[in-house]
Amino acid sequence: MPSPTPSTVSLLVSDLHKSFGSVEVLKGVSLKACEGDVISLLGSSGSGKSTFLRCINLLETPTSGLISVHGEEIKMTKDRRGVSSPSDARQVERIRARLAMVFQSFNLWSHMTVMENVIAGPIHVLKQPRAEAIENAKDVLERVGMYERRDYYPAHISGGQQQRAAIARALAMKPEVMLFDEPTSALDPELVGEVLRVIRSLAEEGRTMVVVTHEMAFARDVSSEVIFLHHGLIEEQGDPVQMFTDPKSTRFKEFLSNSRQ
Amino acid sequence: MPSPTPSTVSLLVSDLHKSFGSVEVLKGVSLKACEGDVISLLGSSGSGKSTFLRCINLLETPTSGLISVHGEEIKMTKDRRGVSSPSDARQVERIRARLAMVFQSFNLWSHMTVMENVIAGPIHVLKQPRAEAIENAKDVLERVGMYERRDYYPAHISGGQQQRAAIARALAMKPEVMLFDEPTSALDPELVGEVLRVIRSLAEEGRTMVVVTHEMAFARDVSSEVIFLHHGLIEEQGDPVQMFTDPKSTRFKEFLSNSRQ
Amino acid sequence: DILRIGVEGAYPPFSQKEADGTLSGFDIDIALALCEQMNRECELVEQEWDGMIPALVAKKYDAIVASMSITEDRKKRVDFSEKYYFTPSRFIAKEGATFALTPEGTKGLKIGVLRGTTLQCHVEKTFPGADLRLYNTQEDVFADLVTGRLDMQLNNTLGALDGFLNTDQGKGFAFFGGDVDDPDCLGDGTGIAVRKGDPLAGELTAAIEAIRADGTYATINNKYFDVDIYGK
Amino acid sequence: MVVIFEYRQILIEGTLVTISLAVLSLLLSVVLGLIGAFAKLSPSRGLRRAGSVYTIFVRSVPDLVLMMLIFFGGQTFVTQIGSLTGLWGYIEINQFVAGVLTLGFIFGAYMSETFRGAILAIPRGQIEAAMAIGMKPWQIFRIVTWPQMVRFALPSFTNNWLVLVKSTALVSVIGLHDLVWNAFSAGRSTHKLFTFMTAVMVVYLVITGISDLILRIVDRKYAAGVRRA
Amino acid sequence: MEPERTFFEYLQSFSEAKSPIDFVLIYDNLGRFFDGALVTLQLTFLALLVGGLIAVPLAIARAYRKLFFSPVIRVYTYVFCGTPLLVQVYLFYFGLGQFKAVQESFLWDPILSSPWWCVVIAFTLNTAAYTTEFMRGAIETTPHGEVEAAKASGMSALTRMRLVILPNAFRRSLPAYSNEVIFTLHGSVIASTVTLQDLLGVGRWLNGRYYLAYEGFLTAMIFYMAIVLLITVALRLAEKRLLGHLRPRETSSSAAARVAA
Ligand SMILES: Nc1ncnc2c1ncn2[C@@H]1O[C@H](COP(=O)(O)OP(=O)(O)OP(=O)(O)O)[C@@H](O)[C@H]1O
Ligand SMILES: Nc1ncnc2c1ncn2[C@@H]1O[C@H](COP(=O)(O)OP(=O)(O)OP(=O)(O)O)[C@@H](O)[C@H]1O
Ligand SMILES: [Mg+2]
Ligand SMILES: [Mg+2]
Repeated sequence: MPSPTPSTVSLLVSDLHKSFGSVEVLKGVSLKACEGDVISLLGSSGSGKSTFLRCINLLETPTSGLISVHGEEIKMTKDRRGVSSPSDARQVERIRARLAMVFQSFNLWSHMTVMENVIAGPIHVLKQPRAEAIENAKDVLERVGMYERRDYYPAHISGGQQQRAAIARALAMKPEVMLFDEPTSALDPELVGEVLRVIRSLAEEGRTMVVVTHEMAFARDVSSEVIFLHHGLIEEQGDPVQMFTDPKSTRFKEFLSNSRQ
Repeated sequence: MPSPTPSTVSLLVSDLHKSFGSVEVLKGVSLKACEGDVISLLGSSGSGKSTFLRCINLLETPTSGLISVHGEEIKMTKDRRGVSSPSDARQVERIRARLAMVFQSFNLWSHMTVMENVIAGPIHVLKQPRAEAIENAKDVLERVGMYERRDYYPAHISGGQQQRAAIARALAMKPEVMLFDEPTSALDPELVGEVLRVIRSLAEEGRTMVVVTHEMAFARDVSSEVIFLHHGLIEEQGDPVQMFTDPKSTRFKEFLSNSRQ
Repeated sequence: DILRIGVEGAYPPFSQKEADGTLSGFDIDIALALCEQMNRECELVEQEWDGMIPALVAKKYDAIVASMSITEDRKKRVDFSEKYYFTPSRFIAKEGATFALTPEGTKGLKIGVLRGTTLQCHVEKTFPGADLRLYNTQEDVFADLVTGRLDMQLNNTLGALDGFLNTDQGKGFAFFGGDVDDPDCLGDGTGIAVRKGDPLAGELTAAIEAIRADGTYATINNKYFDVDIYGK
Repeated sequence: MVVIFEYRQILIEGTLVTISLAVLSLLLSVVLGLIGAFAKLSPSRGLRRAGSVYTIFVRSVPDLVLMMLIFFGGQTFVTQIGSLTGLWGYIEINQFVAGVLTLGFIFGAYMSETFRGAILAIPRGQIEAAMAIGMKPWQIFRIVTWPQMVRFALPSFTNNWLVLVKSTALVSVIGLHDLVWNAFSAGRSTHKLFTFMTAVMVVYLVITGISDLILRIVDRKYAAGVRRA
Repeated sequence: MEPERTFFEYLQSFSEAKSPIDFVLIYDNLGRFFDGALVTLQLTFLALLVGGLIAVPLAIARAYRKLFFSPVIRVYTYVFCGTPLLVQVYLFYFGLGQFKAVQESFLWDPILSSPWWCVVIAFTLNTAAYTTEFMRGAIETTPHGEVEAAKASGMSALTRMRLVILPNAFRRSLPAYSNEVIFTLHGSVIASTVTLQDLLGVGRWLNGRYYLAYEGFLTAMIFYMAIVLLITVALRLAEKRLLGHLRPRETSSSAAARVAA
């Protein structure tokens, strides 16, 4: 369901390349997301999905390409050997505060309780007063069903609970763009449904989201656009309903048919 | 597809109880599997599925109940305090060699390569000559698509590859009964399909299998019987097609409806 | 059987180690002379001063010839032969020092002595306010006196002369005060210690008398000292 | 520097004493350590308790105190036992042997912690996987436990060895003529303690440096399958 | 009739009659042992306090290798960790004292002439070197993902250090620090070799004064054991408070397996 009115572009990536040593993992990937868009990123293991997300908020430095968030382009410089790096650390911090990421491996801060994990960003980055941060944290924790577990350390909750805590931590930053890396990998079928419902409701609030997922049903039913990555290139891209009913590229056809046994 | 001729019973578990401390995790679970049977074990997280499998090959000692493999009953004794334990270590080793287990967390031996992991059991337990063990290992590794990775250490291959190596290790023991604990949890949809095809082909060879899984499609299409565990009890049990089309218990109905978003 | 004698080896000129590792000194020569006198085969066993008496009790050796003063305290643990020499002890300080050797005058003064000596007993008893520092070897006491870490040290006069005052190191230092008079602590003379009840004590006394009589003692004495150190 | 050269003989002798003391104590401590580790992991409660008492005792008494007690008191104690029971008159406790025994005893306790930790560091699941295919206990030890235990134990073993080498210096306080004792007496008689102490530090750095290197090579050999950060 | 008198008499008769140990002497000199314990504790804790304060910046500089200090610090830690503490103390006490220039310098009178200060300096430099190294290790092994999560939420380098890296590293190095406390206490006995009357110094004094073989050492030993006991209890309480997030969950097996998978 692409937004009907021509809304503002909140995330623009163009011709992104990324190499590790001599291996080129991303070979020119572009993406445009407007407010309220939910973009699903599909692709088999090792196709570069996580790397792409990590490049967007500069946890990996792209080899070349352009990233802009809400019209603000991230400034990059190249040194003599051609290695590029962001030129303005302040800008990177500012932009990261507006993007939020849910990691494939959660990456909760292990020495903090769930609650402390959720309020750390708002207090120290957004400079919210503590009381306000806790108030907000309550909301997001309830939203993912984790409020009763707020005083547990990450090591003491199950994988699915960790994943939900990580989502809550991202939500608490009230980001304009959210990046999800397989947000349901550790959940059983019932919980998968629940978390995907949360993501859908976020979309309805108008947040922009990029979601790496293996859940075909989610990609088909919730997203406004589907991107199928293969060996670092966009193999196919477009409206979900159309792509699932009438896939164009042979590789995506194969992927779909193998997925439905 | 239950075998048409009344075949021999290869695994019989009756009224199995298991407590951890004061918590009863299994509250009387029974199971009967004939040659070629594929039994799917469903249930939400924490319902006792892994514990049940681990009791079958005595990695956990059942609090009470009876286990017999191919007609041989595992002898148990109770000490004065009522703690039961297997009375014949030899027998346990012999029976374990005829059962194989694929662990939820793989448990590959980290100091051995994939190939070494696969041949260790055949050489040291089945006393196969090394050359023969390697020959067999080749077959099973090719079967799960891991032959090219045979010289990698577990830490250097992806989660999905580790899972397939663990399956190969179990296969190499040519067991009569195989126990799988979520054998596709780390795989992408394509690989999931592939591994499930391997399991199906094993069933066709006449091996008995008990599979803990979250893949509803697999449970419905491949297994000869489905067991739904809930809070340590069998909530529903029976023919897969019938169970999925017409679930009896409310809890299983709920589980099914939540699984299909 | 062999007679084993405990000696120290770091108390010149009574006992010291030559560059080649052999032992020499007054105590050593006396010990050897006594053995010859008694017609016994002897073995010298080196032992740090700290553990001298415990090791004797533990039968590591049978007698101690190591300038050990005969005191009441020690007599509780071991027996002694009659003395084989007697020398007084004196303080040493910087030339021109003006301490008062009274409990008040020594308050806070840093005084160094060898651990486990009669001198330790004396300083503790007489100058309880002093800052007493205990060392493992006499040489370290001298070294710290030179660096100024100690204000005074107390030691046997002969040892002090040969081991310190008459050497380059001892320039600028001098005896301070007269001979220390404290028979309770310092005892009366230096004897040879043996285990309690060991008849060896008597044999050693006889041997000491014998070497004094036949001139062996005098020869050894003159090798190291200008005066007869046997005392009265 | 010339002084060092003049006194090279006794410095070399001292170094040899230090090294042989360290190596022999190490051997003893490994034996005691293995015994201690298996005692602490054994199902028998008595053994477990004995193992704990051993390690807790060593941990709570500084090594020099223990050494002095054994060096000075040990001989007396042995003799007292002898005269009390009338079994022996005098048994010589050689200083060097006493040094080896004391150091070995102390570091045996640390080694047993090292080995125990290494055994426990092996993921439980790997042992279960071995049980699940029907391996016998000793096969599990040989095929799964031991190779990994060696690897997990190495860093801590290296550390213990380095500490042990340094602890040998303490025997000089009790009068054993090791490197430090010899250098100290040479330094005292030449009034060049600083020079000699520096020389001692250099010798120790060389010893620790070399053993660090060797153990790193061994570590690399055993590190098969470990992901490097 | 005073109980103390009778106890003393009993002690006296026991010591003289039967015991190989002279309890009367120990009893008479207990006061000195308490003084010695005070010296021991002062030395130990002063060195630990100052050494710890020095170690933190050094460890950070070491962990982030770019700083040019790193090699200099490495030489320092290498020398102090690689040589015996006894030799270091000798070097400071006897070695430095041998130079006329040192004796005449302004530092001599207040500091270097005093055995107490020499020992404190040597101990401090020693424990700082060890602490630097294990703290560096802890900083370097802060889970990479947690640092990334901090970056992703827009934290500045300083905030990351203060909020995520240091608290996490400090807690994880607590066990190593417990050992360091004990080892510093063990090392403090070296003070007695340079005339200080610490606990062992008093023990040696007693033995020297009364020509004893082990009474002094035994008493010192018991004092040390008591001190270590107190320290251990204190540190265990601290660990319990601060390392809650590292304690395994009681029902760890299934949860950990899920996270690993
Ligand atoms: N730091 C790195 N150094 C070298 N190669 C890397 C690095 N990170 C990722 N790669 C490689 O880049 C490729 C893409 O990895 P990426 O993690 O983006 O895959 P993915 O699509 O997220 O797969 P999955 O579904 O398994 O998470 C893989 O082949 C991987 O081996
Ligand atoms: N060693 C143990 N000690 C105490 N409780 C345990 C132990 N092992 C498992 N449990 C508990 O037993 C219950 C069943 O655990 P089990 O691992 O069998 O669940 P499961 O059905 O396999 O779940 P999942 O889908 O998460 O693997 C859980 O509540 C778990 O917390
Ligand atoms: Mg990924
Ligand atoms: Mg499970």
